[in-house]
Amino acid sequence: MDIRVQATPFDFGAEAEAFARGQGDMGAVVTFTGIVRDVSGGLVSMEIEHYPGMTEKALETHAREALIRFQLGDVLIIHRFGEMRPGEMIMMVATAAPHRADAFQGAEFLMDYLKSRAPFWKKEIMQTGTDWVAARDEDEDALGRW
Amino acid sequence: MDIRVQATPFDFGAEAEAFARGQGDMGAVVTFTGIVRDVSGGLVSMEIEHYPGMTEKALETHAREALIRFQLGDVLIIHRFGEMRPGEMIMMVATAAPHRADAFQGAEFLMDYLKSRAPFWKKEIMQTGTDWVAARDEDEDALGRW
Amino acid sequence: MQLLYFAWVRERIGLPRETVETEARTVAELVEELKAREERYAAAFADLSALRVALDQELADFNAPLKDVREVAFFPPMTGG
Amino acid sequence: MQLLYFAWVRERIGLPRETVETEARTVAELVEELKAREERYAAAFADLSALRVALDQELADFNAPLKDVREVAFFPPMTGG
Repeated sequence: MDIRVQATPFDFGAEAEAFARGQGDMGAVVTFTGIVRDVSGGLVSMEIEHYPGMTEKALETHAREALIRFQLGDVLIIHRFGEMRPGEMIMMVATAAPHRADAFQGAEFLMDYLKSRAPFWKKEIMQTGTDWVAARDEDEDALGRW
Repeated sequence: MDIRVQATPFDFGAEAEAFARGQGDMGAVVTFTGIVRDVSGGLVSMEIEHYPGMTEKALETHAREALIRFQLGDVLIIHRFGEMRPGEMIMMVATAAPHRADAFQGAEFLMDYLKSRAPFWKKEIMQTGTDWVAARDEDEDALGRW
Repeated sequence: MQLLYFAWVRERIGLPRETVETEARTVAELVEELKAREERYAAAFADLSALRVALDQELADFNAPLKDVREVAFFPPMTGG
Repeated sequence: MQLLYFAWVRERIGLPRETVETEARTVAELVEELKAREERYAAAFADLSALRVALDQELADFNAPLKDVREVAFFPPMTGG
């Protein structure tokens, strides 16, 4: 289990490769990556605020629950904070399991919890002003399935 | 859309990175990687036979369906054939979508179809002999959800 | 007791953290005390349904007791990932 | 008509492909012809529920017609991924 909360960029390819290579008898590896996207066309950058201390604790709690619940062999979570430009990677999770259904479910579970239960807040810096990203009802609803 | 059926190994990290980097306004990228695992402890290698021509067609059909059905921005499928040792990567899929639910569903759909509808057959070369891997009922059942 | 504010709660109140002396027994009582202090607090806490609270870095309810709590954080619904 | 065999079907029959002349109207009729040829074919086609068939590289049923079909492939259930 490896959880990192950091301001610096991470190398998605190298992290994904190292994670997959490190798996002994896990046949299935799933990764998810979130990328800053410019939906409206005027995004200059995205700023992510977090709650140092609580963030790490929350991610660890959810990672541990995923490990047990989906019998994962390993979990990796990297989440950045600070300022990022469109196209930059915000975060990634990776899961490894003997079978693909567990690896997929573990990654989706982690993402659903990370979205709505880990203390991160996104602010969009637009050409015309700034705006805190509103939580989406469907993200909260997604937790209902677990 | 990029589909490759090849005997040579592929560089998972580099492929995943290039795929994620290439996405314009897709915020979510999911990858799945299948790795040869030695479940029983006596596996020397895994040999994958395929049906040249039909394999590419079947993968393309499923990739196109996934693109439309889950409104994906892009799909990558790489599947190897020939002989592979434990720890080697057999295949990968990657999906990109504006939202994570579609990227996850697209990747799971592709994997379910690839498992049971693309003409690949696995043979295990054990220290004690060889054995064609039997299709699992749960893989066939998994298609029922789509 | 240490109070922490994040995202637009921090911006509305105008500071990221402060130390307060309080007799409040629950989060809700603490919020009432803060609202009574100044207009910027009243504005930040006007709609509790748009807010979340964590006690010593664990998510909690607004009616949770404050006994032995050292750190209270107020923030909007989270938007990570 | 070109016949292709994969995985253990190929191993039991002992060859990967062959060309046959046939009057069979369906896959099932073709299978009966093959089974009548030699013991190794009878063995390979003993249990059709363990087999799949593709006509011109598209999955098909055993009762599918063979009219205009150029390539018939027999193989066990697929195990990719």
